[in-house]
Amino acid sequence: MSDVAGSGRRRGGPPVIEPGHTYASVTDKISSIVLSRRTPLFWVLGFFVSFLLAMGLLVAVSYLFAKGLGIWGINQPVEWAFDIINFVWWIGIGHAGTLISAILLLLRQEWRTSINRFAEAMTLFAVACAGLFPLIHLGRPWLAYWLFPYPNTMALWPQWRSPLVWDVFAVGTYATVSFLFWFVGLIPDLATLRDRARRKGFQIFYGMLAMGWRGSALHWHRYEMAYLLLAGLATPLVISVHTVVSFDFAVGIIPGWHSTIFPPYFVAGAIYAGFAMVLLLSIPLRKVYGLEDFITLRHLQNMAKVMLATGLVVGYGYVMEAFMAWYSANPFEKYMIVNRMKGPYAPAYWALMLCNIVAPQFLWFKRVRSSPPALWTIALIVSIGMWLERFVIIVVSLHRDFLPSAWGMYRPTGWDWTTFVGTIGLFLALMFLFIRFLPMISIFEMRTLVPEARPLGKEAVPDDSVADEPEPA
Amino acid sequence: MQIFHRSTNFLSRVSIFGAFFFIGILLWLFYDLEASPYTTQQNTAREQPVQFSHAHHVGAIGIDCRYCHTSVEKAAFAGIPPTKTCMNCHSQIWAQSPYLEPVRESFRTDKSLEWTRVNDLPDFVYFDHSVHVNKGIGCETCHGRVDQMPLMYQAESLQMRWCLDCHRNPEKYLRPKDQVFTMGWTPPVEQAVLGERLKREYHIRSRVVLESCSTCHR
Amino acid sequence: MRVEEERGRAWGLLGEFETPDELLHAARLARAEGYRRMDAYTPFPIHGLSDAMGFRPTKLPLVVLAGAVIGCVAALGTMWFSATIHYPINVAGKPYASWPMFIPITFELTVLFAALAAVFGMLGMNGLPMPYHPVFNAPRFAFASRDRFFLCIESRDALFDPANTRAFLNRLGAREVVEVEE
Amino acid sequence: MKESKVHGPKSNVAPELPVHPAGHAFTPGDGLDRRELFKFVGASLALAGATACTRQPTEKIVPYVRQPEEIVPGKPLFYATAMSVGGLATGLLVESHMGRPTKVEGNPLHPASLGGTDAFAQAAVYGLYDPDRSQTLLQLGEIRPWSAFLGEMRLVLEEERPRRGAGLRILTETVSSPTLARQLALLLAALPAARWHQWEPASRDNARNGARMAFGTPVNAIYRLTDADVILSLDADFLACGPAQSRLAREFAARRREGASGGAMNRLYVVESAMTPTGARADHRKPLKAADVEAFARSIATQLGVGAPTGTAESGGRFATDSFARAAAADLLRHRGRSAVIAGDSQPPAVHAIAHAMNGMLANAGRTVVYTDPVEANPEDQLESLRALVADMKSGAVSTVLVLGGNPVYNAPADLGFRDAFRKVARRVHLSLESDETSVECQWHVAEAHFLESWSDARAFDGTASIVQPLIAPLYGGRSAHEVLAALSDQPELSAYETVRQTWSGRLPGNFEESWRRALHDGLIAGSAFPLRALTGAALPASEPVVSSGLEITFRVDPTIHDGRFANNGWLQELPKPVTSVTWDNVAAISPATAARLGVANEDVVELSVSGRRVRAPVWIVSGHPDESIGVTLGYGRTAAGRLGSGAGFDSYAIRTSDALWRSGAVGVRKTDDRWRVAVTQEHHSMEGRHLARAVTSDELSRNPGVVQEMGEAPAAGQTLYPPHPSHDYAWGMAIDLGSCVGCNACVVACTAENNVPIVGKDQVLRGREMQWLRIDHYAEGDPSNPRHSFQPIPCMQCENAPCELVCPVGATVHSAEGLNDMVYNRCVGTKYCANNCPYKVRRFNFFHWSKQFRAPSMRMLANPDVTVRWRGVMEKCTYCIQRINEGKIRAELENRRVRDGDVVTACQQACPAEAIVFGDLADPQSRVSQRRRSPLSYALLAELGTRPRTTYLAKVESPNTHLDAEGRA
Repeated sequence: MSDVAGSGRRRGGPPVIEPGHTYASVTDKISSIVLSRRTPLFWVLGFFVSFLLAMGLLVAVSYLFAKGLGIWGINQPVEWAFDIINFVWWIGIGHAGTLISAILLLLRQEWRTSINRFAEAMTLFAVACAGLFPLIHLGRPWLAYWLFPYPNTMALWPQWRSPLVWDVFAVGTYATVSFLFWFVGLIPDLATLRDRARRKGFQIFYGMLAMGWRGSALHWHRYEMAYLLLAGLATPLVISVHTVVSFDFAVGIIPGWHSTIFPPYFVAGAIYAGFAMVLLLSIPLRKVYGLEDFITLRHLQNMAKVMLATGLVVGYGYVMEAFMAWYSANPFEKYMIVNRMKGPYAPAYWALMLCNIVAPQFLWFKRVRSSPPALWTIALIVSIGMWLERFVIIVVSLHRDFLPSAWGMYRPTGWDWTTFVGTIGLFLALMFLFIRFLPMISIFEMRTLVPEARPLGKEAVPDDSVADEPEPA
Repeated sequence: MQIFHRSTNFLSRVSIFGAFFFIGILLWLFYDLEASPYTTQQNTAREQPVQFSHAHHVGAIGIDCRYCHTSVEKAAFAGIPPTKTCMNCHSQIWAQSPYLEPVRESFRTDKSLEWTRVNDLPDFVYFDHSVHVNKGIGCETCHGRVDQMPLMYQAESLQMRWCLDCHRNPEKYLRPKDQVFTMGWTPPVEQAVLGERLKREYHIRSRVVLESCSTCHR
Repeated sequence: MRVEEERGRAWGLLGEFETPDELLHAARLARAEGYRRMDAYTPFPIHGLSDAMGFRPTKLPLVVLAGAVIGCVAALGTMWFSATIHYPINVAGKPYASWPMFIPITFELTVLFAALAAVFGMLGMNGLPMPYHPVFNAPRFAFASRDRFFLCIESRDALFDPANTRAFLNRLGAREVVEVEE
Repeated sequence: MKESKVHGPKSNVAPELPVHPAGHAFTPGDGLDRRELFKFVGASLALAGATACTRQPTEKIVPYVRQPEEIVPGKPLFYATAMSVGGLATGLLVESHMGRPTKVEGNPLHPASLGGTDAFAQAAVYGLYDPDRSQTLLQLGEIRPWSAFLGEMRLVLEEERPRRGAGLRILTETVSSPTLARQLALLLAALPAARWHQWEPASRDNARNGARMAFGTPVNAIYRLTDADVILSLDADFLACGPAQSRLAREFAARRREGASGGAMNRLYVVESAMTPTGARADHRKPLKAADVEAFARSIATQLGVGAPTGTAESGGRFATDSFARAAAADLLRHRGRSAVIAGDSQPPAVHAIAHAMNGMLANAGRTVVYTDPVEANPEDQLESLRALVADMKSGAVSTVLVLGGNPVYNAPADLGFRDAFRKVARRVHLSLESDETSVECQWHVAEAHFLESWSDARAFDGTASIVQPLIAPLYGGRSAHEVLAALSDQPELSAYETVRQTWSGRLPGNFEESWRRALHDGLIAGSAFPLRALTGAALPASEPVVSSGLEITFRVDPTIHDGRFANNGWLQELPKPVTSVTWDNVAAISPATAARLGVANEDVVELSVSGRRVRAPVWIVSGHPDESIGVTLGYGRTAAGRLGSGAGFDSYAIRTSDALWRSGAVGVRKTDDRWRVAVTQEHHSMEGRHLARAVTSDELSRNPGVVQEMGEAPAAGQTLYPPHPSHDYAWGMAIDLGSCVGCNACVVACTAENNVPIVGKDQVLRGREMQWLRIDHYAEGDPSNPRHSFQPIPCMQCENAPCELVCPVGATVHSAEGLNDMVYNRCVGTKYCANNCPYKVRRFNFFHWSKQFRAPSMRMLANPDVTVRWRGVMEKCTYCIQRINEGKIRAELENRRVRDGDVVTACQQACPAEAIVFGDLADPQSRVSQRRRSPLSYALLAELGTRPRTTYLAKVESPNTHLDAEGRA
């Protein structure tokens, strides 16, 4: 049996929920954001802006399909650039959600409760943005379905040894499982909204989504098992996804790609970026919707600690890359690292070091960890840093590889930027819709954090005869 | 309070299963469409400037394929006969037939007849008649019973998996070289046995070679 | 609403409690009393309630295992068949059956099928979706998704008797006992 | 020079809009087609679209009415003909598909070709189908029928007869065609007062005058490098430029290979005023200002003891102590009779005379250097000839001028004022392929027939005559010079065919019809080469050694568009120039030191001024270029060349004056703040200490035969976890000898022509999207003022363990049973992963729908029907000419035999004049490629990666003079 009904253990530091809350107050406060409270101006403006950006994406992609990849800055030798950078960046961001929900669940970290819901939503939208790129980066996107095995008149199959095919399955699975995980978590809260909603339309809307959930003990019984199993499945999945993404490079032979350290350090980087994004979103949200007593300093501090830890792992990764380049005594590897440090793209490399290694060091100080503005700034820097990391890995490795005669430079075009910014717009737009129409904090799990949810001492249960499992009507 | 009616329980489940089912059907339809004669344009006679009947010329009169398709043994392209070839006979026979007016006109005006391609492969596929014919693949194997076609039509799907079927096990289709141009030929002995023998005799390349992409694509 | 016309025989009696502990207590006693066809409705899963209601451990894990196995076999099978039997092609000089490179997809599909099995298995076993259910007819049942805890003894139960059962529930300390129409 | 446009992130906002006119034609930037948009969006959103796509559109078959019996549909035919550049011919065999020429090959029987070709010949078909060719006969812009022109000519005759042609002038380029010469002679006989002038901006006046100086008669020198152990080039780029380049390259390379395999290696000394392929191949090279070459030559002559220099006592003084000169002189003396001194056409007559004197002194004359009468029909001094014409035109004595080919208005010396004088002529007629700068100055423009469209004849460097036979009827009813001249004769309607036959009717041995057919078949007239002339005792000319002080500017013909005549040839415009890899532009080449002194960097625009004439040119720093010297090439900055040629580069003719055709010491340079983006295909010329293009000296090799292998670490054959896949029947492979390659680029154009490779325009080259499947890498190592150069042709390596294959998600690039790395365009979805993972970066991606260029009606005829035309969004690369392999295999199958060595020849191999490339079956130990693989010089590029390439290289072997260090300085 899981710990959703939280065992009574408490840690030092601020509480995970401010005192004075009851089931009712928790329920009403969170559901009111969706149901009763009037939409804040912040939401309207925010949504409008991000929607415009998303439209920009639509234009950019349509033009791309009409004209061809030539509208981007890619060339020989840099045949991958913004497309794959953004793909990896978004996928990385998409890791926090499932990680928080699944791994922290298994680790019985009850502070996850108030942030897992929108972290998962964030995951879904990030993965959606990420999934866009492998499709549009194709020269002939309308043939993307050739990457799937299906009976065809050519008697052909995908080429199973290609990391790109692995990607299709890894990202596809990850998206599906994350969605299921998120939706299953939502069901009881949808029921809550159904029961709170006053307007018929909302009742039906939430009613249909809730699928008739009625909080039956027997349902909870199986529900918790399913949730637990999902968590158990999602945990290795999270690890695997970015591992597979890292194979895109590790399987290649390009200096700067062909490296065994990639899987672990990509995963760490993903968690790093993910938590940065969660902070980036949660800090303003708790302020605007006055959720400080649900998303407390305790949460911010813990996330800061996770960032610090993963940040150090990533830093170790960078150092090892340089070390191995020297230790391998391979001229190509050596040149690769020298080129990163001194080559035409050196600024990107040093900016990356600044963002991902120096910036997080401030998190050692409790004062920084407990100051939302400081945390937010650092989170922002780290997000940029993680994008730069992918730029360095992809563009800087490709633009100078084995034959100096084939070396070249890469310059992004306006369309590259439009597409990138467009996905950010899409991501935010979806995020805004989510916080407006769905409970951004898991209500039923918050209820379990309310003090009186903790059962008094366990009296012996009369365990004489176990009845047959009753049939659901 | 009760929001939904009893029936919605049934409806909701049906709709969920229905959705999966529907998608499945749809995919299957797409697949079927791609393999269908609609896509392959199989078994449909084309509009031609002259109602030329292979059934008559090959089946009834018994003209050899090579009389018109002269380069079939020498080149990739089997060759479409020049108007001259038609006139060899038709300046005497049916010399006045209105059906043949387009032919005579072409001969008078030196303007070519414009035939519509019947067996047409995509431009990225390079099929060579000469090597197939010389290795014991009969015309009939791909073009069907031309001697029974009043109007020419495409007998096979000409899709890649169809080509591969033969490239993977040619012994199923090989025939003696002297029977290549025969219509309605039936193997005197077990085709499997004969095929194996001819495969050795004609030095038919191994499956891996015939299956290699560059065998047909350039 | 429609409920009005459909006054038929009762579905069961619904007792309302204020705290999880009261509900747990009530559940245990009801079970001890011999009631079997009953169910509790709570705003969140309550530790120990399953034992109190005497539920068996669920079979869901088996379903998930089945899903996992299917996914694993399907993935490996497809790749192995297509790469070695149906159209073996020399790719980068690697063997036709390059099993190490088949691992990632096999793993992913295993997880995928298992996860689908878990979710749809759970929904299936719970008979969801079920937008209509008699208990929704109870006027205060909406609080089951807020801060109230209900115990419903169904009329199907052998021991069920409108009067006695109602009295029994009251004895258990239910704030209110209502009859749930079918 | 037009306003320069700098690319950068900011100008990239709408990158698909071409910036350079060259961009227009082919980057699909011509507006966004709405239907197209919907098509793609639709198709991409609904995959059903893709399903429907697989339905074949209805196609028509149009058979002959009466089929010529030599034509077998689908089988190409080859016809022999000849192409002339600068008046001298190279014999060719042209492939014709159903009556349309698609590919040019060298004619093995022809002395100037021996089977090899140069880039110009390879690109000839593009010139034929160029959509910008002029297509009509125009009078003052009005389309007129040929009869109208005949009428006009009749008028001319009526006018001129009374005054015996005093008002008639005919201006041609260098003429070697016996027929044209005969026609002109007849005309001049009829109208004795008429004059025939010749002008060609890259004429060989210097060589002819040099010969006059030395022997008193303008003889024609022919070099036989097969017998030359030591070669001294005095600013002569004989390997990659000139009428005999293919032959000389072949002879030179043969000796290099001989030397590399233990035989006697020849040694090449080069002093030159620019960085040329010949210089790059030198064992010892000395960059020298053009002005100093004469002094240098004299000092060597002195050391050889050539006749006591008359007049100036201190001649040769300046280089008397130069170690290079001493070593070279000593070496030449050591190889009397087995050496050759070659002077460059851009050097003044004196240098040629000195070279003749040296060759005479060294007893090379008659051995490695032989002399014949001039091949040109009229070996006059063309500059003087043009001067005379201009003078006559100025004086108003000329009433009619016929310009038969050539483009004098554009390329006459700037100081002659040709244009103005030309305008004074009442009746101006121009015959040319395109309506160019001269055409727009003429009332009459006659569309010329391309040499593949018309009958003619021409002589090769040694006098061998060839019949130029057409492969296709004139596409636009063009006319040849023969027909134009016929119009002035008493048989105005006489066809070119008849005219040519008349020329030879008396002169062919035996039965005319037979020997005529033979001549057509062989592509040359047997025994028509000029007899050798025994000449000795060349006089060393007295001359005042030029004092070279300060900056000089040198002019030379452009390596890819020659004197400008190929300016609108896309293949040649996009062809990277040897050494610099510049495309679509000419540049002002300067040495690093001079650049530092002038404070200029690459792409800075400088204003060059020669005696008051100015032109703005982009600087390009070339290591190995002599200091204090600016090198520019001719042929660019054209205004009426067509969509591709107009506006490309700057017009160096604008500062080329009659007194300084090839060099001027009076040049001024002013740095402007403009920049001009120069599109290069190779940005980095250092090997970074990696052993890519390997070179060893013959001594190193003899000391340690394994030296080449030891440079890299190639994994042993068995060194793999996986059992190797057996290769069935054949194992195709290629071996490229770096010791033979002279970097002439013929192979690159050949590949482009054979494989339907599109051109992309300057803008796209700037973005690094050039499409050539085969590239020639150039590396310069060591002292930037005079580095050691190497060329390395890079086709697809066809790796046995191909990294590209592993990462393709759809299996669009996989291995064939014969070990080829197949690229299946129709399966490619365009992830570009393969290109990223290719360590040799030989893969090319269709970023736009470039093959649209093959949709132009004429261009459609250019495409090779045996090769798929690739479409947008797919990857492509070198296939080892799979179409040729399959053709060869099928031929073998039909004859029930295996493919024999030499049956399959790749396009690059066939074009290569130096025989650097060998292709064949590695499974056959006797094949030439197998033999090359067994050589101790054989190595695989980046073998340490374990890709096991099927393309391997033979390291270059150099034979430096031990008295000099490798860089050729002391």
